[in-house]
Amino acid sequence: MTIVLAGKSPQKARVEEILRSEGFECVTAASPRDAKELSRDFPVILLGNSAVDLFLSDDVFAFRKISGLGAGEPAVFLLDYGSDTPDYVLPLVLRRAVSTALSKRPVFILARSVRSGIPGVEKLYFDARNAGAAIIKYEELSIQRSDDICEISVSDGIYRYTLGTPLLVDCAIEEDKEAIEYAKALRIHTYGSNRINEDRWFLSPGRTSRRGVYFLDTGLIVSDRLKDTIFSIADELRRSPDAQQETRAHVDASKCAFCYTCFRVCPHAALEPDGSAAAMKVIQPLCTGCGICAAVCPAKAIGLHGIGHIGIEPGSAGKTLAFCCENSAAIAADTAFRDIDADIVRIPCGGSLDGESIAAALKTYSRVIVAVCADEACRHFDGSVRSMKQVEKIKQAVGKLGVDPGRIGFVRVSHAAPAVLRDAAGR
Amino acid sequence: MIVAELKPIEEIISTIESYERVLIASCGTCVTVCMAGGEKEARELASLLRLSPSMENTEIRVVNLQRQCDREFFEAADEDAAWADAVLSMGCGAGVQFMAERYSKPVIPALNTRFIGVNRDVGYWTEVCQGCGDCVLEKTGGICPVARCSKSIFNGPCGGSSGGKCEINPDTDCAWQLIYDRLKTLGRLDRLYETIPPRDWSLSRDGGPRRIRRSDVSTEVK
Amino acid sequence: MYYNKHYKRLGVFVRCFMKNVLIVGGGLAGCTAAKQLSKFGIPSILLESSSIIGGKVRDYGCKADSRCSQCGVCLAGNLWEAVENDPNISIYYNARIFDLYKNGDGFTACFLSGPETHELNVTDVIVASGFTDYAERSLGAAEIAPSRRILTGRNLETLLKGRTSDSIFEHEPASVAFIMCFGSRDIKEKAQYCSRVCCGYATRSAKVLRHYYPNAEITLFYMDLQTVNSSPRYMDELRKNGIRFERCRPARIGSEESLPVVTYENSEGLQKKTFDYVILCGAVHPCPDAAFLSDITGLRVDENGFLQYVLPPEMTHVYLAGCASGPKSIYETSADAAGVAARIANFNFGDGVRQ
Amino acid sequence: MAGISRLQSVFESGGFAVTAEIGPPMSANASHVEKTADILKGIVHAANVTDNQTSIVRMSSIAASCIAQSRGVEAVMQMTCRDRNRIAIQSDLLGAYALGIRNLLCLSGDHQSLGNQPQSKNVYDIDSIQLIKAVADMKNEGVFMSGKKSKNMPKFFIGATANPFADPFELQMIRLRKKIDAGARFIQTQAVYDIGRFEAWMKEVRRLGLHEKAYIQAGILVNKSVKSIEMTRKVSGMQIPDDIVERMRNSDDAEREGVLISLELIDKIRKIEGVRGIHIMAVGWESIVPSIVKEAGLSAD
Repeated sequence: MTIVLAGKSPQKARVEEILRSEGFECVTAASPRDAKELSRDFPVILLGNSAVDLFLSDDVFAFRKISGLGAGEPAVFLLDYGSDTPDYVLPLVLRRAVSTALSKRPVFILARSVRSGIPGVEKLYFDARNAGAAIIKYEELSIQRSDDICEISVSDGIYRYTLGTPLLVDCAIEEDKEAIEYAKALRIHTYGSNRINEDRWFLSPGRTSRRGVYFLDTGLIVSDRLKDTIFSIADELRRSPDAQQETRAHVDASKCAFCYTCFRVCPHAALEPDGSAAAMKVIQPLCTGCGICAAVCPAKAIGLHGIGHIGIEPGSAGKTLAFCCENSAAIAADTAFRDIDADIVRIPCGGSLDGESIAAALKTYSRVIVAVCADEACRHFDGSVRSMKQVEKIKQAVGKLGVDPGRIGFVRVSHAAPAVLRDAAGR
Repeated sequence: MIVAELKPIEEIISTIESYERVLIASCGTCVTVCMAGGEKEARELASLLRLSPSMENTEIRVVNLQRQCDREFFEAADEDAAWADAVLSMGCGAGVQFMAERYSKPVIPALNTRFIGVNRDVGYWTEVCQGCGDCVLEKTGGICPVARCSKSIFNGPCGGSSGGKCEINPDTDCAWQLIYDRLKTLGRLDRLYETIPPRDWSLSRDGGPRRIRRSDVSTEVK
Repeated sequence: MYYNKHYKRLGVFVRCFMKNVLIVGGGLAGCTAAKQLSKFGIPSILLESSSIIGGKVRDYGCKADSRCSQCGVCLAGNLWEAVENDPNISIYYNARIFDLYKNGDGFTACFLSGPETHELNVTDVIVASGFTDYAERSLGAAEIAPSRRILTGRNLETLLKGRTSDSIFEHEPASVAFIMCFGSRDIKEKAQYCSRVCCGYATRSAKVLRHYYPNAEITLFYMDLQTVNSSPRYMDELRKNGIRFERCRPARIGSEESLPVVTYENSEGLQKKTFDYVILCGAVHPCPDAAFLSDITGLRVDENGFLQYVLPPEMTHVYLAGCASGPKSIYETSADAAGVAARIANFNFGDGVRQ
Repeated sequence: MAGISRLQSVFESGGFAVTAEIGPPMSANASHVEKTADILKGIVHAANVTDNQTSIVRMSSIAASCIAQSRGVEAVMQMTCRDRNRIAIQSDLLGAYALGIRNLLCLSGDHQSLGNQPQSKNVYDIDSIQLIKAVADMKNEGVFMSGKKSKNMPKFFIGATANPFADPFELQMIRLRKKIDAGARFIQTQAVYDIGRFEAWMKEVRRLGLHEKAYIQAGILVNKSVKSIEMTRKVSGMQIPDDIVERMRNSDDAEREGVLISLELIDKIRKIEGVRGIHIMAVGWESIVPSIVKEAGLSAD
């Protein structure tokens, strides 16, 4: 089985070695464009190498001076200052602190909390203490600067210390810009301008928004975890996606206006232009069946296999219809609607709901609930935000028609708090 | 592409509520792509109109036309149009008028046709052309002063340009700043030294309704 | 496309048909592994000691305030139902394994399910026996007064799961304390390790409480804080939301006039403070059967009491999933169990054994 | 009235020109213009009469200019391209000249969306540079914009505006050159607060020799209060250094401080080579103009 490695990393040889031991053949993508082409046929692992840049609090104290200064002056590594230091930075800082301490320089590590749950960190703390570094857990901290010295006053809640140092090391992360280029070419979800993966419960380490494309930032990942992550990627690649899901989108090429809307909104990069048909087509193995494309398609050219048009049976006045996202509300519905006379329409994602369905439901039901996942819990990234916007739009429109917008409810729920859904429906 | 947007729904209702049978006709080209008058919008509008208490006695049908600016496509709507008392066209202004020519019943616009524009992002369009009939883009680095300068001036910027933004609102780029930046990257700032003379607006709408006849294609003898 | 091609070439199907897996424990790890195996076409036998599968996670509540806090409970989703209805999975409730011996290439497992004894042949075994919640074990100990207002983490989870759109507790609390590292980082309890999960649990729960009760005073007593979320501002946000952090181990949690009283020491000396509710964020301790399971499976019990591999599981055909091998978050447990299932389904990769 | 304007003769005789501003009223009442003209008479060489400034409907600049001239203050009639097409512009120019108006300041005009009738349609048939060219062609070639020759064409003394503080600098300079090349004989600048930037701009003007082709008049805005300077600061294209705003804030007598600031600026501006006059904008506070002119040691005589 072939796997494509894209991006640069000093750990690349190691990644390749692990992959080979798992029975993969590695091919290297030369450019983002190359990676894009290869990603059609093979899974891709994008390597990033974000660096942790240990910089001094000011230019005056350039870090390179560290070796040139008198041995007696202490170096202070400051963590959690301004904001919490991310856990992947911690081992890197500790390693740097150990090596500094071993060069017979007093070292202080100031942290708001000592975190040891990260694999390998306990040992580093131990090494640091052995090398003579003092670790201070602070509650309050203030810094006074003069030309060549920083006066740091720290309190751990019981005692107060004052440290004078010319070497105050703060920590920041320098993202791998090249990896971002690759990410754009591979059309995986990025956040802000330069973060490839956000903390989402449904993304296991290394996974991205696109199936078959993985992202390993070897600069940030703790080395023990690298191997485990690659193992789990290898395991995943051996699975059949067919067994995983039933619903997928399909494009009716005769209706497609080739407007690229679906291409732009698909969170999983599952659509591509089919030039010969002058229409979009769904890359079946990448489609997760969320239905966002079907909801936004202005030509109604996209349908979902397994789910036809959301059929709404005529309800009776006084009855409630709940559009329930399969990932959250639909699971909670059994418990939540035990005592409520409500009809339930299961939808694959909040994003698959269009205004027409909401309006049509209002025609026959006296109350319509749209129940979806919390925004950042949405497996399809912005599906639940989209549903909220649809609801807002329809509410505004029906308000102008003289229909009570209060008949439409919107609630963010989880399967693990069903009474919230019940309250929304039973209002 | 022609960019349009749906009229306020209360305005649409006020124009059609007196009819008993209304046909909504979508258009599959520009207005579909700009998400104003395609099948999705037509169906959504239909289901919203059915909710309106003042439209209770109105029956609504939807027909999806591929294009409203070529008459052959109307055939698909003929049957439904014969049934209807009025047609609500979701085409651009051209589509509405062309439908009105074909059917001897009220044809009502559902959209406001806004401008000729481009899609900059999902759900975001900006005006780039006014169809003024005499293109000066060659002189201005490919950025149109007629459509993109609030005052359509040819020797800009005016005194209202500040920090690269137009005086009418800080979200609007000053077209002349864009022209300057563009010519600068092209190394053609010399273009700016040339005073563009007052232009001939007769090629624009000011010359009256415009028409083009291609003599090599049109066999009609004048 | 590419998946199918290679999938077939590997011939996984052929091998999978010959497998049959025994899973000890019907919690999140066991169910995830069973479901995953079923996707590969491998039948499994799930032994659950209680009358309902899902273990502790089944009662966990959502910890989103207005935003998802990425607690991972959603991973359970409709898993239980899916496992119950899966034709590839046979579930034995109220089950207890009492013997397991080698039989040819596989094992014979002897277990009780209710009053009946069963004996089945399996090719592989997954030990997913889970963990013990220290807080539950310790209720009634000398330092902890019995009180309805002193809740274990699990009690709170149940409340969170049952919460309505405007309340969690019966009464609106004016003050809530979370006692973190309860039973971990504690030499006395022979649990010097960090349980790793209670920080996330406590801080997320605190956020939900803050969302429901904006005026309540919320205090977290901690010994050691982990990074919960990759968002670097997470702890800052908590502090900004008025959640107080107090670094100490409370000496006693008593009860006066039916309200819990926490005695602790800080820089200003010994403090005594009454709270409306005290929540004990119990440590993850090894499951009580660990020693027995170690005897019958050949796994090793480590210094903290968790089970560990002696040899790579591909050689022994005994796998570990979830918290049986140490504290894990929901999300790590799920990934671990899915990984184990994949390893069973694909025995012959590369050189065979992962180091 | 003489063939050439007084303003032109002041410039040509090497004098330092002082102009002020008259804002026509939002009514048909002539007395407002008359009162302002009476204040300015004998104090300034000429006064600008604005053309529906900030797109708010006011008495037409032609009429107000006539009224001012009838009270003995020479008008600099402002003409924008916002409201008239080339037919109306040329016709108005013929009329204005016939009524004795000799100075003309050509502008683009504020966009109508800034005013109180944002629903209106704008014209911009031609822009300010094309307008300058058209007026110059009338004067020099005796032709209309259509190219048709005619006798007795208006021979205005043509002015234009410039903003030394707008970015990009290079582009602004190109436009100034285009205006002067088109036929502008005098240039009134945006209000000057930042002397450093103004000096830099003048340096470039001198390098290009533009000060020899047209007379440069620096704009001076007189602020009466802290509020007024803060409002001025928000106007697009205006730059006011912080220390000046601070001075106004910290002063007990803001009115006096405003005058002092203006006097200091005038003093500095007069020393800059190539500056040939000042244009005082005392929006709604015209009564202060005489004392500023006197205290600055300037005179219209």
